[in-house]
Amino acid sequence: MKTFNPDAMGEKLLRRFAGGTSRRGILARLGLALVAAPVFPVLPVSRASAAKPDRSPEAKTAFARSAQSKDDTKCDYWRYCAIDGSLCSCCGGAVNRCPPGAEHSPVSWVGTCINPDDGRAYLIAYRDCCGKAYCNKCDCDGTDRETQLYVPQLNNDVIWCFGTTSMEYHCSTAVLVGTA
Amino acid sequence: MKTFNPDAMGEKLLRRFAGGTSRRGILARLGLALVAAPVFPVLPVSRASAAKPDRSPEAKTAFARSAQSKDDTKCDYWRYCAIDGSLCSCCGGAVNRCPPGAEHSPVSWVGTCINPDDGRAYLIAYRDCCGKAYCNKCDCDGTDRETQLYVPQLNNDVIWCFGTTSMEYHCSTAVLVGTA
Amino acid sequence: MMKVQRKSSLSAKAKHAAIAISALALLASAGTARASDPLPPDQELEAVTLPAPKPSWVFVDRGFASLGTFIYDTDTGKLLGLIETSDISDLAIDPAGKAYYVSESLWSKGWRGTRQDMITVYDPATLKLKTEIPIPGRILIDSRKFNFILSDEGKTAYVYNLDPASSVNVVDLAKGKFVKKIELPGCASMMAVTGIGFSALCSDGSLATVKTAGAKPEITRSAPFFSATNDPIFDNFGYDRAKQQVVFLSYTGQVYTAKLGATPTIAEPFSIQAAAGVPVGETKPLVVNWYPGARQGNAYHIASGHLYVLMHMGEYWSHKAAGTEIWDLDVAAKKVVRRIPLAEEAGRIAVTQEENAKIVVTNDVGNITILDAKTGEEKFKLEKSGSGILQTLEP
Amino acid sequence: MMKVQRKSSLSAKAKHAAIAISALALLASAGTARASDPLPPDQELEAVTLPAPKPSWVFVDRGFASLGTFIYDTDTGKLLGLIETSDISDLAIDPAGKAYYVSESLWSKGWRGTRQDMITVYDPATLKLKTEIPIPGRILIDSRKFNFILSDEGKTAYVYNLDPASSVNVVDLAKGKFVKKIELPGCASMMAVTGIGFSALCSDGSLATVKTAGAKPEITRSAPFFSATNDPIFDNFGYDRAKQQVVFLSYTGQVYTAKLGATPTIAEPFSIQAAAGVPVGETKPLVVNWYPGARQGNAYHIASGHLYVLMHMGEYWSHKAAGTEIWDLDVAAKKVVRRIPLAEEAGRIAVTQEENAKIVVTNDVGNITILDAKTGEEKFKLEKSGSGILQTLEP
Repeated sequence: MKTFNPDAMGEKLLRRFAGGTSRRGILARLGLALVAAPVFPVLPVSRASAAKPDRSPEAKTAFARSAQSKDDTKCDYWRYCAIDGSLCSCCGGAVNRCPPGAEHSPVSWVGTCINPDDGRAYLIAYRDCCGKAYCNKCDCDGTDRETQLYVPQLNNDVIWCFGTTSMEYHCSTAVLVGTA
Repeated sequence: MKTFNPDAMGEKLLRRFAGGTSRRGILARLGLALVAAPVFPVLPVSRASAAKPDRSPEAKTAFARSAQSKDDTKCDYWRYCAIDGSLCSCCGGAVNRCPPGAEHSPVSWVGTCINPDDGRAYLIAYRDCCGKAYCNKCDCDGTDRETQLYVPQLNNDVIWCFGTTSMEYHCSTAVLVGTA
Repeated sequence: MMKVQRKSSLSAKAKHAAIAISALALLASAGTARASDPLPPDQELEAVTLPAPKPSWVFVDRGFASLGTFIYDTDTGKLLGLIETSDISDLAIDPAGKAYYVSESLWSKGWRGTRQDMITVYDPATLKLKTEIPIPGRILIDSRKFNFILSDEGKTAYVYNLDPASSVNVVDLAKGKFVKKIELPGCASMMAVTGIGFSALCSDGSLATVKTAGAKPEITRSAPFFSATNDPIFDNFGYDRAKQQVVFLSYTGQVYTAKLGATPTIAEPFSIQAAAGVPVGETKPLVVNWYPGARQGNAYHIASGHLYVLMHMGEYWSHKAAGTEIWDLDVAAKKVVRRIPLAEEAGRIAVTQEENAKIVVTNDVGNITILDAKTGEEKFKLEKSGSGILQTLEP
Repeated sequence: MMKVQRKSSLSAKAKHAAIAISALALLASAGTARASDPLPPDQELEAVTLPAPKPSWVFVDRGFASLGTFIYDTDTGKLLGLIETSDISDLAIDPAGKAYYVSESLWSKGWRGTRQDMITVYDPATLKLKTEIPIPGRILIDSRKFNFILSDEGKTAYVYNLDPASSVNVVDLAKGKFVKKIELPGCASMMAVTGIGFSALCSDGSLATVKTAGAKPEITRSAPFFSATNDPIFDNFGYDRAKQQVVFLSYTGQVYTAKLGATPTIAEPFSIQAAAGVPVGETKPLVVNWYPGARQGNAYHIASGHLYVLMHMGEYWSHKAAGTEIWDLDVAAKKVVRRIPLAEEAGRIAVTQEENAKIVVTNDVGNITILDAKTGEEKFKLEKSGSGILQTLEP
């Protein structure tokens, strides 16, 4: 049974998104977190990511069974299986892009969602857009495999505005990282 | 026809409420306002305050005709004929008293309201309670003889938190000053 | 992210689970359909940027104790972005579309600490903060159109102040500097007067005109032409900056037009009710009639000279009551040419300055309705979007 | 004062004017009744003051992006006042009732400027600010009970931080000073442990215990006893400070009790569903069953050892779904002794620590319902009062 390591994934995300010198502070601190946390959890998403994954409806969550891939301004859009907050796609941004004036957080919490078109499981980074007042449009709360504060990368209540100029929460994006 | 001078009344209010040294700044500034404003208006409340006032229902506003004197947590309580905001009586205070932690503004806008029990017209000072977040309970908006911004003492939209430590608006009281 | 007033969508989902499960046989085939290659990862994208402000846009303040002003396009009903207007701030739009200006008061620790008054300047493309211009004060009141105005093609700003003496702070926007304070006793609600300074409505029923250029400002007043306490003029009115023409409306429904200048001229008023063929509005109680009202109760379409007015049935002193109809007044013809009944009563109204104008109305719970101004036809309805002041781009 | 979401009472009034007028004959006699002397002017009164916090009080945070925490008395349903908790702050109540502590993060210019983290201290009688204790940081998340806790009879505060490394800031409240920061990798949600420091739940399924006294804090961990990702324990739980006894609840409904100390002991869990005679909760999809859930989904009555749990019908991973029933679990007896169906589904629950306890539940639009814990009878319903965290006074 293959297991999913959100820490390793966190590092991957950081490498992709957090380049540049301005975010060195946050990287340093995150580095500390990763090094200092030998007991970070593994998430059993084997149903979705094993070599022969069982993607039958019987293995899917209620969210995955009713998810759609057409309208990313609706809560049941497939990438939103573990999102919590206002959809940036309703706030002047896009599913993976911040509205004008907002800043994309370099780090995020994550989810593993199943695309109804290809049946595959994908890793989604829910990167908050920060530095503007709460958008309060299209509020969604997907909770697939969402856990509690002691696993912050898998908790969708934390304000994930680290390394941004302002920590004010505006909305959340759902960035496709890759297959899970 | 006797006319009502809200400026003179303003001074009276100040004398009553604004004693003490801590509010000298506001008094000085208000003094300026009163001196520098020779054209401040007179309010024609003669129906209510003339020697032989006509207090018949035919002379009363819609508010006055349906006002009650029993429950000061309702918008139709007689003193609220020109109030705008949350009633302090619903926020832990009283009709004429601030909730815990709030500060009574020494100055205010005013209204002239008719008490249904004695049929008399009274001058009411709508003194805001300040320094706490907006209470947002029992929001009322009486508009009897309420006018526009160029007559600020008779406008109920202004935040009347002058001379208080914080100008944050919490709720409004309706202080009985005397007969109009 | 936790937030208030969310629909319990998840819980509803849970309830429908049983139904979903019974439909599994149908879903099964779709669930196993599979493309050969997985979806590619998203590229890193910068935040969306905006074009220069357009006449079709409406700027919707979210309301008292709410933060921000939404930008909607009335052509599409789409939300384009949010300008960071703080609570009880005022927004002004550079006429050339080069900046959004927010006149605001911030405390250093939320509701407490040191007060900081400023004009904050935002880039219209990125909506990022460009600079802050400190000012010595401003009035605290829910926003109105005429407490923060621009003049001289956007080079000068006038900021109204009440502390509680009334004054105007003059700001040089080109240099990013506060210039001076002008005492303005007993007057408020400013209109820019080209080459002169500004005019304002006064409590003695006059129009004051302030020449700002000299070392000492000169204030002159017109003869009183309205009663500030008996039949006040709404401090929201129509203004044609190019023609220096104002359209005022009073509580009873009197319509005044004025041509501004060093010596303004004010025309004889007429009754909007008479212009619609209904009885003229009166100040005495017990008379139920059509009255103008609401918090932002009229909007002026400059090119056509039409004033759109929120009207309601009531008695006098109901001037804040929400409108149940929009009356389309041809000001020059003194004729109400159309009455548009509203499905939901409206507290605010604005009109886009396009040739094919759209009317925007909102109510107290923040529902926005966009109507075709010519036909009254409803084009969009946007729920819980903002209950504060509405603005459109004006020439 | 303008505000959002006001009922258009005035407009309704205007509509009823015609009716009012037709009733004038009746009103006329009452209108002319007159006392001989006019009412005396009001005396100047200081703001209301409060007694020390009472077990019958409930503290209701107004919710995300809303300011303040209302104090309601569950005996009367009355609103007593508002504590100035800023957005995403945490409130802690001094066990002796001598202070309210707000752990908060404020920026110097609203949403921008310099970040300032602090514990702000309020006088419980006047609700006036007493002092501010600067701290080096704290987590930003909508408030939870166990991110800001008091220990040593209120002399010490522990403030959880995530930046995004996790740590705990230790504050000496008696001296009004930040003491030190303790790194706490992979753990969160603190419980004060008398004479030791605190314990916290960890991502490896263990309970960490931190001895704070020494120069270098000592962190020990229990053997893992739950799965943080497969069947997480809710980070809201019951805690008996005096007995150092915790009651944990997991997503599937497993109930764990633990006795804290230098070496905590954790009892074998049992199923709340089994305790109610329904099928045990499972982690696999497609099984519709009763599950615990909601944002603040359980409340512990310390004296009786009863846990009140918001339950809903759904599938696994519906752990944030609002509750449709309250299950009253006698923890020692491992028995659900009562199931209280709710008229409105609830997102949060609290219980007063009185002998005749009251249950308080709220939903996402902020409606508060106060129930008798013994009978389930509804005592008060308070509309739009708060959707954020609920707290009661705990011994």
